[in-house]
Amino acid sequence: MEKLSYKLPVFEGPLDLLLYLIRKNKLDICDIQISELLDQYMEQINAMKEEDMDVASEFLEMAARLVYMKTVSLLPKHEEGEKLRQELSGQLLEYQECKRIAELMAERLNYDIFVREAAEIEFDQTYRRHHTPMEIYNAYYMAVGHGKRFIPPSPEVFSNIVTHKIVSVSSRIIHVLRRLYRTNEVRYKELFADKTDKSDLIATFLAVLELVKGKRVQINGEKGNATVKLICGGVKKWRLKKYKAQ
Amino acid sequence: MEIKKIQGAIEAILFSSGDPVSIDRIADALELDKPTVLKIVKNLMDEFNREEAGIRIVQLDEQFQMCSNPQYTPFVRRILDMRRNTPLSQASMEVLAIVAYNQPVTKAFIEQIRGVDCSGVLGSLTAKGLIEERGRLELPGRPLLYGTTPSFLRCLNVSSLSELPPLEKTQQPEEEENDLKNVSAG
Amino acid sequence: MEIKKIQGAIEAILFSSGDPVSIDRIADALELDKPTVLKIVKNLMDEFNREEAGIRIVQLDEQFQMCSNPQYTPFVRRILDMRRNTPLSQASMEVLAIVAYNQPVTKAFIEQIRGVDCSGVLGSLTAKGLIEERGRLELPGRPLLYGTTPSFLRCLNVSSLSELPPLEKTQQPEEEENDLKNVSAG
Repeated sequence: MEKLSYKLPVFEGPLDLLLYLIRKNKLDICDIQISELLDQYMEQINAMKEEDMDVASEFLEMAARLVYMKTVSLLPKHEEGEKLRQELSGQLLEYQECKRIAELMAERLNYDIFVREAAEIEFDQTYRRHHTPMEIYNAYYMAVGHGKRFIPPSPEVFSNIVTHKIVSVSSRIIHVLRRLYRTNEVRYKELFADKTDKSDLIATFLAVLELVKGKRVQINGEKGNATVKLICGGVKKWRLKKYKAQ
Repeated sequence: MEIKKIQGAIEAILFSSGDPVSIDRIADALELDKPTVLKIVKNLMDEFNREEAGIRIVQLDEQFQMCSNPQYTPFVRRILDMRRNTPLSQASMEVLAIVAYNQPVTKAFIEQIRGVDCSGVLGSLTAKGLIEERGRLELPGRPLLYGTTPSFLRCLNVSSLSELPPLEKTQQPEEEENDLKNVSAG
Repeated sequence: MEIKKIQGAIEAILFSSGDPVSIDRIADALELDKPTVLKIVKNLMDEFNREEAGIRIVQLDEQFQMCSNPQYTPFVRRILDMRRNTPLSQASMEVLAIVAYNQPVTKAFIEQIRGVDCSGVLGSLTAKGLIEERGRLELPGRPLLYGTTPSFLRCLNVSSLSELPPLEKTQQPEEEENDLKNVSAG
């Protein structure tokens, strides 16, 4: 998606801003006075301070570069400073030309000519050419590259944000009852032993509460020693009749 | 507006619309009365509908439509047919490869690898019968999953996916990823 | 086949295809040689492209396409009930200009010239059919390359890239600039 943050008042980026300042102050693009430009640039940056950080970062990067250029230009040896200045001039000239062409093209671009959709002739569009498995293999490496850099993050990264498994309380009621039909009584803790997922645990807990409320089970003891006991004991018939299907 | 311009405008309208256009709508758009428009359209039809013409204007009740002359359909068919049989583009190949090695996959997964939108490519690969939809992922938005088809195997002249060259270890989606993919796809 | 019929067939082909069609394909479909077809297409263009015509035939490199005459766009838009296409943003135009003059080109190269990120712009220009992927550069990371499409030429009303406004002398790609292209693309 196009970053809305680019809708800065006038400038497409730091180079755009620099060109603006150069034009405004009638500076020579090929012989930039760095300290003068830097002051003006910082002035603009300060004016834009309330703007989006993301945009600012690109502008700040340029600010840092200008500061560095200024520092270097203060050194007795001028070679590096000169080189950096030429580099910036070159970049600005290049961007200026890009803007000029873009404007020329914008005048000519007619994005409103109509063309037709292809006629709807019923075709079997099935692909009939043949390829070798190696082509697929190579295409995969083309897409992925050789490093792991391009492998997307594992879905696990997103699991906290996007997955929430919903466990129904009724499924856990069945689970609890099944356990009790075998033994009639079970340690409270054991009901939770097979699950670690949070929604499983909560659903199991709610299931036990429901069963207590429905007077199907009874809880004895406390803390770690608590047990859950089936109230209508000998419920083999239940198992056979009602819950067989499950 | 002079007659020639009105004719041109009607030509452009019928050409661009594709569907039949009623005389009323044309009259509205050109801000002219219906009888005038009707007369000009009729003239236009006379001009167009010569026997050898490639484009014809047909009348359907009160509507008009531009269509190609049926006598040239065999040629048109050949052209459109050739287009269909063009080799896969590189973008298509890459998307196909990603689907083949990671199926079932979502569009988002493919786009993450390639770094660019791939809706168009997925559509054309589906139309070509090389990939197909494979249900949806149980995640917000319920994204579609894609996998390869038997046609894909035929195209590669292999009998199963296991005959694809194995990926190097580092390229294989990790175990946990696979597990998760299955879990979340369930 | 007589000339009139060949003309009609080409008309029908261009009309029905919608997309640009290359002279090779037309020649293939009609089983004629390329120079003959080219001559007939050029004649057809002369016939069609009168000032007031509603339908035009445009040449885009080696391809030909039928499109509506832009002077009637307001009427067509009324009929199709379409809003004006929003003009491309300055950012889009700049990216388009860089792609047009330097193609095939990587995202990194474009960003180097403009000094700002342009993923979004590249995506929207691709979606609008003005630029397209052109394979990858054989450098680490295998960056995608972009180039302009025939639609781009049509929208600029030129038939080849050579008709684009010339760059200013000082800006003609120099040796070092080319080097830079490769370096920054990495």
